[in-house]
Amino acid sequence: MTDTNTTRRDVLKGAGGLGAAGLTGLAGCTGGGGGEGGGSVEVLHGWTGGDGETAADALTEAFNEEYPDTGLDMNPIGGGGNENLDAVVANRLQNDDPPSTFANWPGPNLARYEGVLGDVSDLWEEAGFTDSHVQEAVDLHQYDGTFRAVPLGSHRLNCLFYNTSVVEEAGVDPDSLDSVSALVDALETVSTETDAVPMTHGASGTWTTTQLFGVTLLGTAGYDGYMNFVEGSPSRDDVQAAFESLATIFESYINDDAASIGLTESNQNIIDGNAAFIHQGNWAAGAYRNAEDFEYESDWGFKAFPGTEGMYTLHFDSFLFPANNPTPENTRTWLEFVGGEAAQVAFNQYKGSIPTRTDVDMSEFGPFLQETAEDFADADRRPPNIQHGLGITADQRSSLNDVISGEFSGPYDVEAATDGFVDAVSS
Amino acid sequence: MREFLSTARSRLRRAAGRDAGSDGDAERADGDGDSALATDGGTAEAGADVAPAGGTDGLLDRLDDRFGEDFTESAPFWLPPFLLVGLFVYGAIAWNFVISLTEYKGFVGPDYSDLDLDMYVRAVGDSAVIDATVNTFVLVVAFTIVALVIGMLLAILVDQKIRFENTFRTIYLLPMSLSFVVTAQFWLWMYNFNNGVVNIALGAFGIGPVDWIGNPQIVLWAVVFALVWQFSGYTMVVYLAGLRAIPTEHYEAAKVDGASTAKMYWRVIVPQLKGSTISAAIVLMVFALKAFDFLYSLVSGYRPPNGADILATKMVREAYSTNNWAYASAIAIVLFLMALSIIGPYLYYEYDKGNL
Amino acid sequence: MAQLELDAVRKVFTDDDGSDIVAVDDVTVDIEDGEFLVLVGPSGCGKSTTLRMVAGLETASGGDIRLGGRSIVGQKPQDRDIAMVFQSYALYPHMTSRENMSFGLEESTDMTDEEIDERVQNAAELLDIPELLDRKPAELSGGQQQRVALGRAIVRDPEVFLMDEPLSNLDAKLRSQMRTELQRIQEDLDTTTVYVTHDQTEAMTMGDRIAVLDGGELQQAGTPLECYHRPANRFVAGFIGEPSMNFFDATVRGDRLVADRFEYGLREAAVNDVAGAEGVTLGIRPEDVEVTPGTEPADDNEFATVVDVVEPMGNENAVYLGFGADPTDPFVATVGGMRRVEAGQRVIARFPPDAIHLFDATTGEALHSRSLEDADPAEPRI
Amino acid sequence: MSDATVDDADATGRTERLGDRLRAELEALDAARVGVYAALFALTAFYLTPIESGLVSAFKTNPAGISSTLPFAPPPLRFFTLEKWRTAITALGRGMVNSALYAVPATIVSALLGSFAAYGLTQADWRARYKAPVLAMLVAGIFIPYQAVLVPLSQFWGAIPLRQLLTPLWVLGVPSAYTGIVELTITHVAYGIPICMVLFRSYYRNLSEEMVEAARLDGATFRRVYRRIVFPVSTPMFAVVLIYQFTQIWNDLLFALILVSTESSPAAPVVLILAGLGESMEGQDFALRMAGAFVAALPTLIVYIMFGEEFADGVAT
Repeated sequence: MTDTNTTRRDVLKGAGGLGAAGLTGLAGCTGGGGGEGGGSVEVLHGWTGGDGETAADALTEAFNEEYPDTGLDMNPIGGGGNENLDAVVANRLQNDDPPSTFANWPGPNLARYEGVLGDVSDLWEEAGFTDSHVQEAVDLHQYDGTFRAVPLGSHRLNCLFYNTSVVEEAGVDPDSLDSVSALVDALETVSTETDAVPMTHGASGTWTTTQLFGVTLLGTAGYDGYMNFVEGSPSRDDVQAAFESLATIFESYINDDAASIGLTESNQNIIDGNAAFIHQGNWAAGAYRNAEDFEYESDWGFKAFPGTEGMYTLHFDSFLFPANNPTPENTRTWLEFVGGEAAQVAFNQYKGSIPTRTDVDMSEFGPFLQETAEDFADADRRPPNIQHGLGITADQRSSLNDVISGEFSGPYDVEAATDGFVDAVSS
Repeated sequence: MREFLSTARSRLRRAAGRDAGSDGDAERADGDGDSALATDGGTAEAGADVAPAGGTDGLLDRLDDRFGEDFTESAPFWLPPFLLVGLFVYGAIAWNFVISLTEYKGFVGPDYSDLDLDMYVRAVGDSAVIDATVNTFVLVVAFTIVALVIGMLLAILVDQKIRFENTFRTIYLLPMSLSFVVTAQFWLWMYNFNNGVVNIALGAFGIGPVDWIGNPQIVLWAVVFALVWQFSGYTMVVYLAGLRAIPTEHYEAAKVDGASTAKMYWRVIVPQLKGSTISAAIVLMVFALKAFDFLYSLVSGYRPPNGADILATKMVREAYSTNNWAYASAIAIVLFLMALSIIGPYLYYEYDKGNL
Repeated sequence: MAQLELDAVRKVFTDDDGSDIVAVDDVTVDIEDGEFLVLVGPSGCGKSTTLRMVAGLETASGGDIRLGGRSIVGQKPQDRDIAMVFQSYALYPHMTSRENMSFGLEESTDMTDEEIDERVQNAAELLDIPELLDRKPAELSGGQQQRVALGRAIVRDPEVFLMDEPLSNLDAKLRSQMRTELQRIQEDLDTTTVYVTHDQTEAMTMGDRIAVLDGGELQQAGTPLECYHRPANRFVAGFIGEPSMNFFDATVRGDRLVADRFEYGLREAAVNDVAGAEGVTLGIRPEDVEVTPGTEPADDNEFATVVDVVEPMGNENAVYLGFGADPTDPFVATVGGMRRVEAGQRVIARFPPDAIHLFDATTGEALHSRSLEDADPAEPRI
Repeated sequence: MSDATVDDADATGRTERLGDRLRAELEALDAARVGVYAALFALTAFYLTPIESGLVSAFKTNPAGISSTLPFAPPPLRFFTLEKWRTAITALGRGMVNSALYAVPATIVSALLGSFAAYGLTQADWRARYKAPVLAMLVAGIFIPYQAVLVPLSQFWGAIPLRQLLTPLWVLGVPSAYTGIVELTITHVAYGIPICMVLFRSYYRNLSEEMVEAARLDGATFRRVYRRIVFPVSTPMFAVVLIYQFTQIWNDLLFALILVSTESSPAAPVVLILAGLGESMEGQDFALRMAGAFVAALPTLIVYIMFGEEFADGVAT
């Protein structure tokens, strides 16, 4: 089996070389062969629009500047969240035609790629990543004790954003909200005092709800209760309490069209002043930055999701290293670059995320991200998220989303959803 | 006349390269001439006479003896397509079944040495699969029935000797030429919560707005409605052909018997459309099973709107989103069995009618 | 040219439920070289199946078919050097008449295009259709299509022509015209021909010999007049002739036949022929019944009858007669078209003793045929 | 002069006749007739509304035009734009080429093979009890849900070194993603055969049996009979099958999704690109979606409008 693989790859490589020699500039075959393990590094990622695209462009530029001799073939695959990207990766891995590297999440998420990821422990060692990155990154990029990927940046997930003028109109002080029940009270106040939607939600996909469940559980059950859930021994009462809070919010305080809109439209409600609060990862701030006349603190604000103060729900954007790599040496070059300061600064400032390195000068970042980086550094706890791969496996995540789809998308069956969630993660 | 004919015959013979001789001579000459003429026949005859033992000819003859005269001669026509279909359809289904018995997931090839029914056990206990099965059933049945009824009404209306019949027919069948993907775009916009035609139209009557796609209780029916829009024209065409096949005398006889128009259709015409109904229903059910394309396009992703997950979408999601190949294969087998429960009786019905 | 022999040919179809249906049973006919044989019989009698077995379109279940002394059973149709004219003509709709006629030569010979062209041209002239050669079948009338179909068979110059009711799709006038023409062409080409029809006029007028089939079995093979005047059995007697022969069941009492309604005196020759038979069927052709006005029968070959219905047919009248006053079960007599006969009229019907046929009532086999004083049945003169 | 008079008389005669006919028709319009036409027009509105609403929306600006006008109203001038069409054509253009690259050959080959199979299974004389299962399997092939074969199909195409076999193409500069187009072609051929076979079969069963027999007696072999008689005679059916099959293949998403995977691929067919069009980080762009829908539907719409009868024949069988 390995033999045929090698053959096919060799042929492809040959074809690529020929293509490069004769017909440079044609997709898929371009790039200058750079000696052993050479050929362009083919990078699959899903940043095809908006700030993601800008960030990816910045990343490409930075790479070409630093490694002008190494070919880079950025292959963005958009659509459906990261679904299409994942499908393409899956297809190519299954056909034994892996790309050089692809963007994905580390942590238990790596389990789905069991058997097809290569070892980059030596790289971590040589580049000193184990020292320069936060401990969680060091832990979560290993699978079976060896490093499989390199992080590029981190988003924060336990965020609550608000439209300043709406909360002021309602007379709510967001910073005073320190528990989920306080949040619910504040939503009630917004609902009675203003015409705005208290909390905007875009549930056309299930992932936003699963993600909201994550922070709600963290907010109600605390770090330990949350970690029990993530680690496979959930307390049914904790889960139920979280769902009850969610049900209260969904039944009374979200927008009418929540079920048919996505994150983008939902977030637009904050920008337009149609809604008071939204929970999202901090990528939501990218849209605020791009909106005209919508400034941090004067127009929109941020606080940690009520009850999760002092914590930073962790997320990583990383590049995974497939075994049978078509360009092993150049891929390593790419990964070393990704984990370095230049790449992390270039990418994250546009993406709205923060570096995973602890030694990065944040001066080029905006005030919001600087604040986020401080929170990150100061956080007491950095629990892994559940919807974006760090806390649970892909299978479990899929089961959770099935449960949300089946039991918790209106009407909200707290009992059934609780049972479903507990079953899904219990080991 | 006779002279003319005999000269004609002589000319014919000359054309065939023979001398015109006396009748007797001509007759004798016939034998040679004919074998020279029918070269193919001659060779085949010789072959048959010698009856070679064992050779390919013998094998082919034996095959023909067993399966029928033209078996080997027609094989080049039906065998390649049959093998292609056999490999890609039936071979694939068999392989799919074997995969469903493994534990295959992720990217390390299936282990065929350890086969069991675990995936089926898991499917039976998976509430998402059960929901999807129920949704599939509801979708198939509701869609088929509604499309049949609407299609029949359309056909009867169009069959009223109306003017511009072709134009009406063309319009009603138009959506059928669109792909599921295109239809999904149109109906996503039709069902838009804030500014879709449906909600605006209902709003005129003080109803709504209704969250057609977002409400899990409604979305399946909204999907059915959109699919009916797309395919009722197809049913119309099938029924129209059926109606046109009924002799006018039947209408006239019913009229003479004093039946009202409604009675006439209900008692005389509709019962004669049984064949059309069966063939249309089968095709509609198959379309319904293919609703994957539509649901995928609604959300541009593997997870359809809540409440609209069917086996087709669940299977593809399990396979290509979470890479649970074996589990997806097991779901595919369930779906296949559902399809089989529809087509099995249909094929038997066709066989019974002598159409197979 | 060659002799075609059918030797105990059988065809058995297996029904859906597994039961066997015998379509053709032990048919044996020898068709002489150049002979025109008409296979005739009611529909479903197996005549078409027999023809198709000769063509190779059906496989014989038993027996042998020999062409020029060589068995052709097991050969594919295209290898038999046989041409067939179909009822529907079966012209290739996308080809011109010329292409239709060339097709067989192109497929079965290695003649050059020029040779083929010449043959087609000759055949077209023979059939008087050269001007139709570049038209497609859809642009031809039924009669013209028929000629093209014929031409397609002729150009092949085959061992045997097979014709399956080739005239049945033509209107009456064209049909009789084509009948004559076909006969002439066959006579001239002198090709062995098997012609299937259910139309007994065609059978009588066209064939050198006719073979009458019923229920898959050969009833009689002989010249048309033989079959007409010396039918081998009651079926042939009834099938050949229009209107059909009249039949009366009777028993033999010495030199008399006793039927339900009448008694009939037999001549000596007839008495000898029926010796030993108990039940017989008396047959008499309508044209042999002599009808004279009157009420009193002169002898035991005459009967008092009443005219029930008269069907005028121009040249003759079919007169339905009932015995006595009873109009049920009438029998038919034909009388000259100029004679005036009216329903209800009382007439004397005479069955001339030399014109009667007698058949065994159980087997239907002919026991006695009419005498032919002025004609030798073996050498019919028309 | 006299001619002119005649013409005039003719003209008046014609008008009168037309008037008479109209009057007669109006008189014939009783309540039931009115009801029938009312229903027909209401249904016309039902079938055309989604298309009309999509068409007008495709000319509107997003989000301003889309959200501030009625969805079925034509765009007022200030919201009118052709930009969405431009974007859609740019986005879908390569997809149209890709779709055609497999839809056209797959249509032709599956129609041919379907015709072969139908001929071999209708006109050939071999035992029904052996023929029936072959037929049944081919007919049942129409109704198999694609899901039942997807996983093995991925496995199969993954195991076949197709990319290796097609190396000459890549050397010529064709992106290697076009392997997916070849896979799609072969897959669609295999899955298209059953329906093509059934369509041809119903046609061949009605062919004159005597015509085929005549050809065989004329000395043509089974193969020659197809080549010279059956194939030319089935031209009308080929029109029907090609049109139907082209629409089906062009419109199918699932195989394209599985074998090409992503609209980002250079080989992405039009349906795949359309499925993800107008949905991005900036939100749903319905105007773009509608423009894209029309662009993607264009080939099948053209086929439908030009060959409506054949299309109807195809679906009715």
